[in-house]
Amino acid sequence: MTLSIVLVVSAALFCIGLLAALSRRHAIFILIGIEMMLAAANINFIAFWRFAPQPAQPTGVMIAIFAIAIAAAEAAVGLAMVITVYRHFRTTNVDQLNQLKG
Amino acid sequence: MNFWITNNVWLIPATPIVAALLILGFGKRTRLIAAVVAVLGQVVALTMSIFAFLPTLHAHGFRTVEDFTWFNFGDQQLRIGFVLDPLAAAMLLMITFVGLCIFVFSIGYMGKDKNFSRFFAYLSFFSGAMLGVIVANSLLLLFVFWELVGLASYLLIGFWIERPSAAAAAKKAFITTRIGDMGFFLGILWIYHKSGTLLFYEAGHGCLENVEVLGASATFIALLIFCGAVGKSGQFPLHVWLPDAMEGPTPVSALIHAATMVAAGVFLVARVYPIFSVGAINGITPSLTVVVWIGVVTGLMAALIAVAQCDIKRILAYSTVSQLGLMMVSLGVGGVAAGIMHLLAHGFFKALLFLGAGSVIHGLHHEQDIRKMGGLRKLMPITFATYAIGMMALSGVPFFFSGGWTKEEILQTTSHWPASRAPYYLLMFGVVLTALYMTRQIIYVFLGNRRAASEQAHESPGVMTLPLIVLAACAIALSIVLTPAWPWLEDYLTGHAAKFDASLLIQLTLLVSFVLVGIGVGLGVWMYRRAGETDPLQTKQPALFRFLENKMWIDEIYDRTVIALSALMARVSDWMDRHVWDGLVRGVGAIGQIVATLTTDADEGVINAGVDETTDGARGLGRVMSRLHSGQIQIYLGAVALGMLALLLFYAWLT
Amino acid sequence: MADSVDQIFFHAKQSLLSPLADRAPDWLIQVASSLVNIGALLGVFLSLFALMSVLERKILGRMQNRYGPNRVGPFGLFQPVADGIKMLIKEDIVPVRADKIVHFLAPILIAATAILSLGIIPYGRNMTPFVIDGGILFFFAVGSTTELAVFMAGWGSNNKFSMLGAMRAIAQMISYELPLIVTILPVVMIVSSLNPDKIVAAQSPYVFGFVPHWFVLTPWGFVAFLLFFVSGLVESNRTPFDVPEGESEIVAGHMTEYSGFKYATFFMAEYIGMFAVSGLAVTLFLGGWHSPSPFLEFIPSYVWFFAKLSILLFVYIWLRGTLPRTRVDHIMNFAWKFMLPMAFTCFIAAAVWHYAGRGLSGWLWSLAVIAVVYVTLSMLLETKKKFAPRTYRFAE
Amino acid sequence: MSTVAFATITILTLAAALAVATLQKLMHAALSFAVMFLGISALFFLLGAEFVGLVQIFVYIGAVAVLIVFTILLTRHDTERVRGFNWSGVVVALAVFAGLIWAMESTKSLLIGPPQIQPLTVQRIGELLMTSYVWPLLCIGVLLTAALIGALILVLEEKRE
Repeated sequence: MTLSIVLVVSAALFCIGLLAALSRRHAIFILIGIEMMLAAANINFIAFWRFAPQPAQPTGVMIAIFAIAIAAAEAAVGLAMVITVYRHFRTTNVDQLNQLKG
Repeated sequence: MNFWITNNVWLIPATPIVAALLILGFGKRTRLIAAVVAVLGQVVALTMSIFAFLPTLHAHGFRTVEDFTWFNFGDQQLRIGFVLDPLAAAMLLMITFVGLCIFVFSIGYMGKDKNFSRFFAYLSFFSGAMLGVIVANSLLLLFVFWELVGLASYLLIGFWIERPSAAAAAKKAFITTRIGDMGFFLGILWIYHKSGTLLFYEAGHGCLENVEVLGASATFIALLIFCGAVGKSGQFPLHVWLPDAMEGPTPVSALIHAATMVAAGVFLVARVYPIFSVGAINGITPSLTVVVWIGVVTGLMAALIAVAQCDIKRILAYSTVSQLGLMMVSLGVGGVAAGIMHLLAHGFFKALLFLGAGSVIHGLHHEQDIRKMGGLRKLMPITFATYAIGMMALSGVPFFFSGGWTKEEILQTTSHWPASRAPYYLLMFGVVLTALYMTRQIIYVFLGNRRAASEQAHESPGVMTLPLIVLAACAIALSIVLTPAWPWLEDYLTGHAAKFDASLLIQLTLLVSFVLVGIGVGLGVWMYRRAGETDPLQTKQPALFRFLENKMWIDEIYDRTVIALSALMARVSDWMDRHVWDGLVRGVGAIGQIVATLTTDADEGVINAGVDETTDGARGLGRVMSRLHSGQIQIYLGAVALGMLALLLFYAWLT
Repeated sequence: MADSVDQIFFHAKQSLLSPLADRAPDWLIQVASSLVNIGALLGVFLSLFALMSVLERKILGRMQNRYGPNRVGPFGLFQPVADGIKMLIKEDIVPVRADKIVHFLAPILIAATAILSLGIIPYGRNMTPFVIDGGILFFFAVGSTTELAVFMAGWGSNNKFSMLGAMRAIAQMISYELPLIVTILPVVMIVSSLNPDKIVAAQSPYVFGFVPHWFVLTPWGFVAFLLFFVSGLVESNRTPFDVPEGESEIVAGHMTEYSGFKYATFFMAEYIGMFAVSGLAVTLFLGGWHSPSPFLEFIPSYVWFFAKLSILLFVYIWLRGTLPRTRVDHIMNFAWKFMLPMAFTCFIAAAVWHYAGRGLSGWLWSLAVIAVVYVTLSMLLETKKKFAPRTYRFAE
Repeated sequence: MSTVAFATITILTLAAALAVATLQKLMHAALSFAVMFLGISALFFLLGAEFVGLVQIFVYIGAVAVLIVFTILLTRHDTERVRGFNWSGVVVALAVFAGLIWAMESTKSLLIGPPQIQPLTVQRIGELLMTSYVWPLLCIGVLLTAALIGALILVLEEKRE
């Protein structure tokens, strides 16, 4: 197990997240894709902390904790917006949500 | 003799703010509680101000400061604090006292308003913020309260939000003063850069105690700070908001736009006077010269405009602008004490005049045009008597009225200004004009025949006349401590012991000002003795009257220049946004789109070979065309990803 | 002698693993040790579940003036065996329109999480199955997965009653998870560790030589224990908070479409969840496996733990026999308006207790804090019997 | 041992992630999302960041996943119809992946093994949160409060006039 293999895993996860965000038509899945990308970034933070020359400050761990909190806030607000949009337009398909007017 | 309050002056601004919060907390339905809490808060603040004032009487040069660290950032400390010195103590007393009178008056004036408690909450909030400006011992803290005062003023001018004109006036006041505050803020930053502290006094380390470190930049700093004062005190060229601010309820005009807030600019200049006088030769510095000339221009211009106004409150508003100009001149020529004395006296009699006007308006069922009034002397005797006292104080009738002494003092100081004699003569002209327009107003409103609006007039209730009487008594009583024979207030402010010298009562300059007022009043009586529905000046000099009535077209000039320019800028940036930036965005989107459709086509070509190709081609083309205008989030996201790739490629090419 | 009885299970495990000790690599020993632990856990708690199911029926019967099961075996003690056989040979019905995968996975997930959360509780001296530094956090992390499992059961069944039951269950679980977690915060803060062993160790000393230093004996600890117990009651969907599966309202909630062994699994998961929450309550507030006074220490530690646990379980049964079901909106209001503020009060009271020196004055001060908040809250929440038309905010 | 564990976890995680991105049934995709986060947490455990792993399970599976399935439930009328899949996304994602891999390949310093490390205790994390990271912690608190209120206001039903 080397640093580069962990990074490759996180890169793969990041790209799958990007794929989900780009390809799915459902608004929720764009959010999920973004969450996946954030998680991939977290893996990087943890990996760089773990593989850093010792002794090191656990900054990576701290940032990961904060990132999780921020992601949670983002998910809450994002999903609330999805529900509001659905109530208004009766759809969550992002193809049909292309107007600022409503 | 030190009271406990001298070390806790922050309580004085805190009390009305707490009262405001309480009123808001009680909600809408409790009118009585709102009034009682507001007045009580003011009474407590007044009591504390008195106890803060007493110790300053006995020790000359008295000053207590309470500083503390607000927060640290890095190795920098941001310290703020509160100060109590004669200047602050006198202002505190004036503001709380006048404020109390106006609060009581408002109970009657606003009695039928449906947002009664909100009004008192705002008024209390304003009072607290204003007191905060007075006792702040740090430019930053002063600025914070300064902006809070601006906010309160905005809320109160626009109190009757259902009137479009009130909303517009509130916006105008807010934005115009903000222009000045921008300069003020820059000045604060500059002074912090130069001196490393924003405290005024801190045992020899405050920024006012080491003004020498500012060096040559002191002039610019002073001018930037003066920008703030110009905005707040309605000096030329930012005076345009003040007359419009009369859209607010009359007690507001009395409290904010006559007695206290507009005086904050003058107070500010007096507070940071050491910065203005850095490197003075004979008491002249470039910044002070600017102050003088701005004051002269403002004073004269506003007095001229006031002659041709017909709205009772607007006349008073321009008169306020003119008097503020006078105070600025006084500060500029070195008469700080004279300026502050006039400020204090002006606070009393201008509040009195505004409240009198409010009483008239209330009695006439919200009629404000003086040409429709007349003959109110019999119908509203108390209002008339008190208004006449206020008018004489403002005109500067000597001996018995506070305004007379202070004005005479200012004229005298100005006459000694070594730089030029011109301000002196111009101010003399201004005094004549003041007497003239006040005489005009009195004749129109109270004397002569009753006109249209006066038929239904009635005297105001006791809760409104009582403050008038109290303020009128003060306007007279204050003259005792202002006479040159026993210049107690001046000595109090400058820190000397007061001496009595009766010979100073009779002076040449006194005679001069007496003559000037006489000319003004006489001219007024002569011009307006037979005034009817139309103004005599209008019939004789229509062009001049129109010029003055339209406020010298300054608003229009601003409309054509400053506002037109910003509208043009807005239009240009709108055009840029529509055609340049949007085009760029669409271009980027189109690139992503092209890539996307290419891959789509390839994929479908492989999987569904042949059959659907032609239809897919047509549909793909249509899709390209339609998606170009989509505004879809995924395409933007894809563009971001492609941008990241492009960056990677760029780095690859670099290495 | 007493010591060897106390450590009998520890030594048993050691001797069981001794053939591996020298020859096998480290990871194999770890895996084997874990397997032993898991086996022991499953054995103990599954038999406890069996015992509990029959005891519950018998105790309820006694409370309601009837006999309860008494046919199978001596005193009806073999009743669970009969029940188990019945469940196993019943037909497993899966609705046609159900989402088959989700429907199948839900009982497995719910049982797995329930059993996992047992793993961090110290059952006796040196008897913690899995020592994790953040053990308490592990407990709640695993516990929060239950919500997802319940949702899967509700969604997978494709049945309106199931979905409604799942929604009710999740709504009340999320609402009570907050007080549940906030009430453990004071303990965690005072001990300054999330490790269950350290929490138990912090409760070991005796004041004046005979009063145990359990957190339940401080004002904040007592209130937190009550709140924790009530929240645990809700989390395990027991009466009086069994709205999600109240048979007179929505058949059996999210378990409506399950039958046979899957239903039994749900049933088991519920009981094991109850054991886990009670076990954690014992660990956090009741001194874990410590004896209540020094001269009773000759009784082995695990006996003490299970004695305390069974008292709590008896209270569960007792409450079920006593209280009627609560209305849904009342449960929610209670959680957000009373439980949560009180839980935060415990937190503050614990801080007060700590900074007042953890002595008598701290005891009184924290009592004062709690009393003030309690009185204020009860004044604010007094409804004066206002009956308004009910509004249902769940499931449009 | 750790290599085997790492490989297993990685395969599980990536498979679940792919399932999230491709499964047609939304509920299944959302549940794979939970599995994926379980895998990521396991990876954190393996890397020695146990606390972060537990927090991840707690937040993502206990809260975010539940939120997501609820949202799917509330917007259910729509979910069955949404079938579209945009293949251009695959290309973009693959291109980005290739770019990232190339970037890692060209960085030689990444081929290092994990050094011996002191276990990071929860207590140490707590101490750091309360000392060096207290400002970010407070900011996060404010942010979460704001998000809570904002989300509530967003989904609050508009009053029917």
